[in-house]
Amino acid sequence: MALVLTEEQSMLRDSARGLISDKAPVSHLRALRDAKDATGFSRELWKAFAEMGFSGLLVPENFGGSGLGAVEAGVVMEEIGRTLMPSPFLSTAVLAASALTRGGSDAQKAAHLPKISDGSLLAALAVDEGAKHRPLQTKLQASRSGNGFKLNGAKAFVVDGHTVDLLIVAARTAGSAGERNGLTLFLVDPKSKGLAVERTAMVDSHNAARIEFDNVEVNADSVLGEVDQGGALLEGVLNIGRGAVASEMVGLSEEVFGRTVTYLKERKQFGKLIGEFQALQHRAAELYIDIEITRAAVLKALQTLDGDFANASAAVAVAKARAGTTATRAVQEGVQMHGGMGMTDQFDIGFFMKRARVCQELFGDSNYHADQLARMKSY
Amino acid sequence: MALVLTEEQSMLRDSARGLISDKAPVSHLRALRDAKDATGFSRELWKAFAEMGFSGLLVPENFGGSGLGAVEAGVVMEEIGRTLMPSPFLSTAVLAASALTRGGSDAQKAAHLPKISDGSLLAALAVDEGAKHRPLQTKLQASRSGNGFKLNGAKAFVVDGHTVDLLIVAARTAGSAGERNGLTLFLVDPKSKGLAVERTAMVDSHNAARIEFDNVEVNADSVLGEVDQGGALLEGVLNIGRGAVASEMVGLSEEVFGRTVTYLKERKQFGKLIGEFQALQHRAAELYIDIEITRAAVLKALQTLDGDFANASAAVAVAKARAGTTATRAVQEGVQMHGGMGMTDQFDIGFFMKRARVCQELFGDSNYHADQLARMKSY
Amino acid sequence: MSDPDQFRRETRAWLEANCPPEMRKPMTSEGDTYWGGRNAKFSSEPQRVWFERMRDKGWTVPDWPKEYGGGGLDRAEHKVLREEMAAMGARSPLSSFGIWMLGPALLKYGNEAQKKEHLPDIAAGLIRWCQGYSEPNAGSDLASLQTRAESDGDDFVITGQKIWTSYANYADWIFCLVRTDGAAKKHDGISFILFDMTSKGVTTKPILLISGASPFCETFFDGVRVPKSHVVGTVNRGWDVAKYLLQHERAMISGMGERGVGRPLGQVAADSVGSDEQGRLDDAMLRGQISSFEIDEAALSAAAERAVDLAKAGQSHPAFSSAMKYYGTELNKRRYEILMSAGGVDALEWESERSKGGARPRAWLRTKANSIEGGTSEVMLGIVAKRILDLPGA
Amino acid sequence: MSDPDQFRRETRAWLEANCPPEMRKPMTSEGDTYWGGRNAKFSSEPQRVWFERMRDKGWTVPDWPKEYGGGGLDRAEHKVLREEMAAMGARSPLSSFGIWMLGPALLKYGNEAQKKEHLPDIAAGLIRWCQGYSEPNAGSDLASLQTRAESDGDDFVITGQKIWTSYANYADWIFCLVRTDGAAKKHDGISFILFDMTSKGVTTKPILLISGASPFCETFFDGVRVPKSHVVGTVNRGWDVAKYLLQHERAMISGMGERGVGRPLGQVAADSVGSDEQGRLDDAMLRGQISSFEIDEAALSAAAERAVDLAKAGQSHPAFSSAMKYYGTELNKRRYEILMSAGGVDALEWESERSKGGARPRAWLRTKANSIEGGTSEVMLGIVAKRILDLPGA
Repeated sequence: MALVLTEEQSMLRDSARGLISDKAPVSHLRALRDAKDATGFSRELWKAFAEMGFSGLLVPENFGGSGLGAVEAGVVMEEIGRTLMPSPFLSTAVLAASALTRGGSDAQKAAHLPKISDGSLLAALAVDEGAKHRPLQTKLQASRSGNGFKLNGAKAFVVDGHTVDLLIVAARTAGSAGERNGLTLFLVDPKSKGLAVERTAMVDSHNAARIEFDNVEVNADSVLGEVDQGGALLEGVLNIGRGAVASEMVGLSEEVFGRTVTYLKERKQFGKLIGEFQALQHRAAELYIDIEITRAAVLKALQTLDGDFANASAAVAVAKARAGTTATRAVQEGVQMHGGMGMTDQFDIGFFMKRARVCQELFGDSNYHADQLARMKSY
Repeated sequence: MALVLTEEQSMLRDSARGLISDKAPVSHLRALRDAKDATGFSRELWKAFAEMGFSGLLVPENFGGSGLGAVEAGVVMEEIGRTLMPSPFLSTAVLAASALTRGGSDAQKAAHLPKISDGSLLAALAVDEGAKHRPLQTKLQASRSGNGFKLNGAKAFVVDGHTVDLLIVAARTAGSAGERNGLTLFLVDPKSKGLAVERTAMVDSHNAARIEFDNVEVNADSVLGEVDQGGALLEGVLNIGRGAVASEMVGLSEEVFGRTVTYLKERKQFGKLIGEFQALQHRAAELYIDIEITRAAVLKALQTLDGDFANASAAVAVAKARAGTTATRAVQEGVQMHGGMGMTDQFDIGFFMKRARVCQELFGDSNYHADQLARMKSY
Repeated sequence: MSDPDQFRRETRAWLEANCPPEMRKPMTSEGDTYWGGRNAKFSSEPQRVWFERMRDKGWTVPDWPKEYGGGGLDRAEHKVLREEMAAMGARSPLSSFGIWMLGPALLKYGNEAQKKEHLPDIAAGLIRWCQGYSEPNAGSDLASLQTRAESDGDDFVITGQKIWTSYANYADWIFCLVRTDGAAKKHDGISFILFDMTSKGVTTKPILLISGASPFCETFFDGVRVPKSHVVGTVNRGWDVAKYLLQHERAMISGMGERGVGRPLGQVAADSVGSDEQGRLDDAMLRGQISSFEIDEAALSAAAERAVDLAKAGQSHPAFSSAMKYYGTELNKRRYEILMSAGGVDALEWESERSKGGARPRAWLRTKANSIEGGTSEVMLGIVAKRILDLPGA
Repeated sequence: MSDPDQFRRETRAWLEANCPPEMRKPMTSEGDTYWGGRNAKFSSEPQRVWFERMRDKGWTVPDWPKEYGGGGLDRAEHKVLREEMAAMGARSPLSSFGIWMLGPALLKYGNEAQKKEHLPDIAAGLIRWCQGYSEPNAGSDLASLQTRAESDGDDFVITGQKIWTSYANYADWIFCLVRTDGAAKKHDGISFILFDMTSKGVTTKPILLISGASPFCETFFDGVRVPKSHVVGTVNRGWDVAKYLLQHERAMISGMGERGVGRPLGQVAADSVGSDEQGRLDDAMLRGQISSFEIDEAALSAAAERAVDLAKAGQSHPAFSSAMKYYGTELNKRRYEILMSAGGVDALEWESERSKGGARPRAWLRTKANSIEGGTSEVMLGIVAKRILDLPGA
């Protein structure tokens, strides 16, 4: 498989870019933020996304989707990264659709996937509990109760958690924090009794929530996959999410870099365009190289997810770690090279810096994935 | 205490610099290397060192020395770093003199310190056993035998180990590898039966040896300090050594940097002096700042060793770690900025790169000291 | 000087007796800083008491001459006072660009009338100053400023625009660089002038930053009339004053990080990341980054101490403040990157009470300006390359 | 092309049958590389057998046309062959600057007579070539070369000095840049010319490097007489040939590291550093450095793969090889810094048998040239800034 986009994938990119750059440039996010919009994204735009088939991108064709893969999800995420468009694409079309497709019973799939495809159902994955992403440290307790389970505990950093119709919750049904066995995924109605959702306003003006579970009752049918055996399913879904976020960071990095190079060619200081200063030229060149190499690593991870899913963890760790450090470097150089203007809210560049920080944290930062890679390689 | 040299210390520096730059420029090391000199340093020069009082710098005045401190040792080491002069100054005048002064009985002091002062006795400290500096991992066994001990095991990286008259050996009399308790220092005659010394030719053309101990018998008087309680003594002596090597690296860094800046002002490429290229200017400026800051950290550590010995470990860890990274950066930039010429043996710059690598490893590299610092600060 | 040990004892006793307990705690919010000025309000009674007691001793500006409202301390005494205040955690009673920047410039370049007029009011916190240096097309390239001051009898008439004027919207007076000779070369023809911000023709407009705060303004001058007697130093030689002052500013910014203040970074990180059974941070990579940072921070701290000692010994290079400014600001940015990494999700919240209104991410974003304000890192490296290393064409 | 699966099966079968087991092990010393040439000796019988079998199939240069001694494979077939050789660990049968550098240049710029004369001898390993580019005062600034070729009837008479000529002391022929028009602008007036190293007036002098090896020479030309027919391409347009060839060289150097070859770095480190009870390297800081390195290495590996695929798809930027050269060489230097750190004391020995004659430190020092030879890292970044980013004045 060549490490370039196929013709179909390029067409997908062009249509995503067309829609997003037209309807959701950075000013779209800015407007939602300034209006303190209660939803945090545009439902109308999500409808347009659904009509273009993006919401069902990963949903199998027999459930009304396009049955495409991680590469295609990455293509859309990259365009999202260019304008920082807030949307339920990651939470619903990538994470929830993958979790249901990979782990759902026929009934669960039939109940939810068509609605994800047509844009009428929003869903979110609730994993993290502490300050850092540590899925094996899941403590939220699901104890047997009658024919079902009772959930007790709390989740943080649930992307889009305040607007969704369905939650996919990682819980512990056995074992203790740190163990892979004993994890189970549950489908939970956010309107359930005992469930409290608090929207958390985030630095990047994107959507996230903290959710508390106080004796939330779910029935046995709400288990996604096997009881106690949810670890592998969860890790697989997270890997798809990591690949998607890495793609977003590639788009974000490239956009910031492009804007910075443009600025270098416009801004004058000391009687010269600042792009004439060799020290900045070399730093720009290094950053360009960094981004290109990261782009390749991310595409490699996405192709591995599509071609050899069970063995994709190393490639995904590489991609997410690299994308995180590259995006961090890109926004730091972007702000510094824009000088004082880069510090103003009026310039868009700060939005990219804020989003990059959140993406770095999402599903494991560069340190986390470096550690994971070392574990995989037994050192 | 002001973080600058006193007038006396400046005078010491001037006289050390005078002697060393006159008698032992880099060509001195080169000549010894090319001749595959069996001693690896000049005994004649060491005599001159002794006559100027350098060999007894740290020896108390009542044993014929000058009774000076770590700052003064650092002043001399820095000058040694400028020309990479090989000499027993570190092994004998710094490490052995400190160990005897701090841990020796009156009889031991009287037997050895005056000879160190007058240059007639050379001594070495034998600590490391594995590839990396891990003093607590000492495994060399000293088991009671009659009125004394029998030593079994091996030491590596014993600086000047092949030429000395006296070895100070860290051994384990109790406990197991990793423990601080149970370490004991011994004074050992290198001509003892069962002791085999192999000189190891090192990348930096300085002197080191591997030493094997096969039932080497020593009597009870040869214990330096207390049996089983040598850990603290050893750590203190090592700290002085670390401060000294950090000073050598400051001298080395500054010398390499100075040569590189000179080259930047002489070498032309693309019709310009390469020092006119802004990318190189900024890198040179960063390196200059790095060296200046490291110099301050090293002087701070040396002053702390002299003023508050028991609490100097953190400052020493900072100094050795910083000096290691700074020297590494200085030699790397030095070679790169000298281009192809920096790669040739004919230019001195390679000697500095090689010595920097050895100094990095000596008594714990930057990683080791970063880890130690984190331990001291309980994280 | 007086007997140093006695001075230390007396100082300690006075501080113990006069510094309210509330003023010995670390500052946690903007309101904890007292800036003075015509419209100043104290945020608490202890803040007022502390300020007034220190003002009355002249210790808002301990090393200024007594005749200008200072404490008249010599270098050694001033150091003792700083040490004793640090030891007890006593807050600075008054923060002020008048103290940090204008004051030193007036002491060196001002005439007697100017000193008498302005210094006591600065010391007493009566007038709050702002600095009018940067302009929209002269960021790093300060000397290319365009704001012009035209001669009209005994006055200059000033027209132009400044940017990045710190707290201009709260300031009473401004010290300002203006072009008094448009025909002269870039660094010539600039004058350093003082005027009241309530003068006719002055308007300010706060700039919203990425941190959500607005500490800076755009400041507009539309025919502002200022007496020529308000020029500090010689007309057209204002660049000398500006350079002198910039060095003060750089030294100040390089020291602005929280070096050695508050809990060690590794313990802050352990709060959110956790520790393993050996007490080591449960994120080995982060632990390494923190440790490397702390090594560099301790080294910088030694370098700052050494810089002062070298200055005393007359051995310091005048451009060394640029080196310290560069390193200090880059290091402070690193500190906050680590704090963000350590804080994880908790450090991403922007508004909640739990996060104290997003204090950490806002502080993080604020640090990104450190390497821009007061001369960018690139300008600092250029100064080192040119003035210290003497590299050709730098 | 042929049926790809069938070609793969046949290739695998042929390699299995013909590649001696000794030739399937990783190379460990210089002697394991066969360079060919008039004075070449095989270091072992299996090396000879393997070379001859491959030569007879044309697979020393698999993608060259058969008429010039090549294998005539198309791109897809060549890829299959490379993959199958890699899968079995088969060594390259012949290393040669003739194959890597001159061959591609001759195929593109040479005339028919030159191709016929030189290509088959390269393919058969009969003639060993060296490259005469750099000069003492023209390192990175290659085009400022001074070696002059003066016209004298049908000959050029060449006088000057080259430096960094790889293995010039072993080479039979040289491809060389000379100035044929001293009055022209820097990049004009250069010609690309071939001549025999045994010609009268050629002398070589090996350069001792910091690693202790002497892979390069100074090469002196004192009135060397060369027929004008030996110029490749047009006289005075040799810079075009040189540039084309430099890109080949850069792509080659960027791939020169030991990516993915041999044991993983983390395990190499564990040998000397040890592991804790959880199997983690007993040096947490080093572990982080290794892991970061391996992330970057895996990413570069993907980028190299992508570069080939982009080239096939006609989407690659011609200057991208400079980007890869920069990153690949800097990464390889990092690899060896890590290996030195992991090896500790053991990696500092320079001569003992235990250390295989100081193999590791010598290899470490060798890598320091990676970012200098074939265009320095600084030149590479300049090319990216100018040709890809189109920055002004780059």
